[in-house]
Amino acid sequence: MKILYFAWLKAKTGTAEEEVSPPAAIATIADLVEWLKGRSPGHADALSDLRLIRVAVNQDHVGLDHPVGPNDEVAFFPPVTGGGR
Amino acid sequence: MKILYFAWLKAKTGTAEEEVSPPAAIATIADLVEWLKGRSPGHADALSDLRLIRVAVNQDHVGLDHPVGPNDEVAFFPPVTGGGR
Amino acid sequence: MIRVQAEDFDPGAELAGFAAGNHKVGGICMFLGLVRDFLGAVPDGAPPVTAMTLEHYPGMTEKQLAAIEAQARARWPLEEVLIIHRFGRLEAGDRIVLVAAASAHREAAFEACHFLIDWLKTKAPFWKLEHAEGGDLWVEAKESDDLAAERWAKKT
Amino acid sequence: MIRVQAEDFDPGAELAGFAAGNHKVGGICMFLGLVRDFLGAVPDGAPPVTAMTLEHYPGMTEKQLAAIEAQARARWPLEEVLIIHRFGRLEAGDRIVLVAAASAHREAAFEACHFLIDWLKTKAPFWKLEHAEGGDLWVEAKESDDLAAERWAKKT
Repeated sequence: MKILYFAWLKAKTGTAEEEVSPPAAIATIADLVEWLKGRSPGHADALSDLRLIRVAVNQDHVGLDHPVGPNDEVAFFPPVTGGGR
Repeated sequence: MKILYFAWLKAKTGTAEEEVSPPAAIATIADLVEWLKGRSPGHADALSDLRLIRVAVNQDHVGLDHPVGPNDEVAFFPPVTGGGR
Repeated sequence: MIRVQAEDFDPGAELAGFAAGNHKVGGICMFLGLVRDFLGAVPDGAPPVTAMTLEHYPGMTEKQLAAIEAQARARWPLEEVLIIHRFGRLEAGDRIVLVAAASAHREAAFEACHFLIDWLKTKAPFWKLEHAEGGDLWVEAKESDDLAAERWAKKT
Repeated sequence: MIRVQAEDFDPGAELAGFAAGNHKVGGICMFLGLVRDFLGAVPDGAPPVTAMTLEHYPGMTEKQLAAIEAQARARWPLEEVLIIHRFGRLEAGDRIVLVAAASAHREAAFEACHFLIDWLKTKAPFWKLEHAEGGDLWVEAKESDDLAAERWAKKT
């Protein structure tokens, strides 16, 4: 499973992209977040407040109850701020 | 008093612009319309249905009860159709 | 700025020059109105329209457009406003009108631009005469244009 | 058409080429978003912002913008759609984004263009990092942008 971090999540985790192999019990984004928090204090910090975080699976926006599998690309990022003012 | 006609009112009256001197009793646009209808059958035809006509006094849109005086420029025209689609 | 003219204009050049160098501008909204292909706009059996002529009321046009610009500036915090409207003979694909509004904020730019074109269509003294093989016909005003303009009146 | 690029673009040339020669088009609505002067955007006492960097998620950006274009085309009868969004370092006055919609009718062009920019701002994975003398700060999403996007969701 490929994990991507953007904006301040990249700074806090110290990682832009990592390949992980969570146990089979990790079935949803919510499960995955809890599991990823164990990887480092930076991960725990970055993922501590789920209200500040948005998630995409295979480049589509999803909710915390979305399923995840070994071949998925999962991205964590803050709410987007593109466009003009 | 200067009277202007645009679009199909110009065709029906046969006039783009005319100088008129209505009697002092002609105090409003509604009075003026009735008076102008006596100028020719074309005028009577052009001004017969007030629902189809808009009026400007001194280049501002006005209603039928708007006052008119000797020095006014009064224009009659159909509802406007500028702009794109 | 208001321009009423028979000549064509270059929308790319207008956009390139519009609000250029004004760093208070965060958003520009621009609307360009064109003469659409007349095919399909004609009732069954009627001769096809080949061109149109836009008549206007010189003097009143500029006065009404200036009033519309002033209204827009009073309602939204605008940095720049541009209205260009052509008159005279026009054919399919020809440009008719360009309106643009620049503001610090995109919502103001959008709303002001939309307001400008909606009000222009019911306040500016232009009339379209369509030319067809069988003769000429004055285009009638659309109720939808009145409704579009009223929408803004209600918001005040 | 979707373009995501670091390079600047020429809005005048884009408008000049947009829907050119398509005589079904009666109206084009275009929005251009610029980097506004940072003065005044900074709280009292904070160091002035000098520039920003737009980070994005390559691949997802294109996918989301294409989905937004498809949504707009499904909702309005559009002849042409254009979205250009830059990423990388930008300074005051720089162009960020251009969206445009062409339709037979002006209302469709306006609504689709407005929808495109509103949805882009809440769906396309871009993040602004502002650079100031004291350090860098990630710009937080605005609730007003969420509300602007929701407005379109309610209409379906």
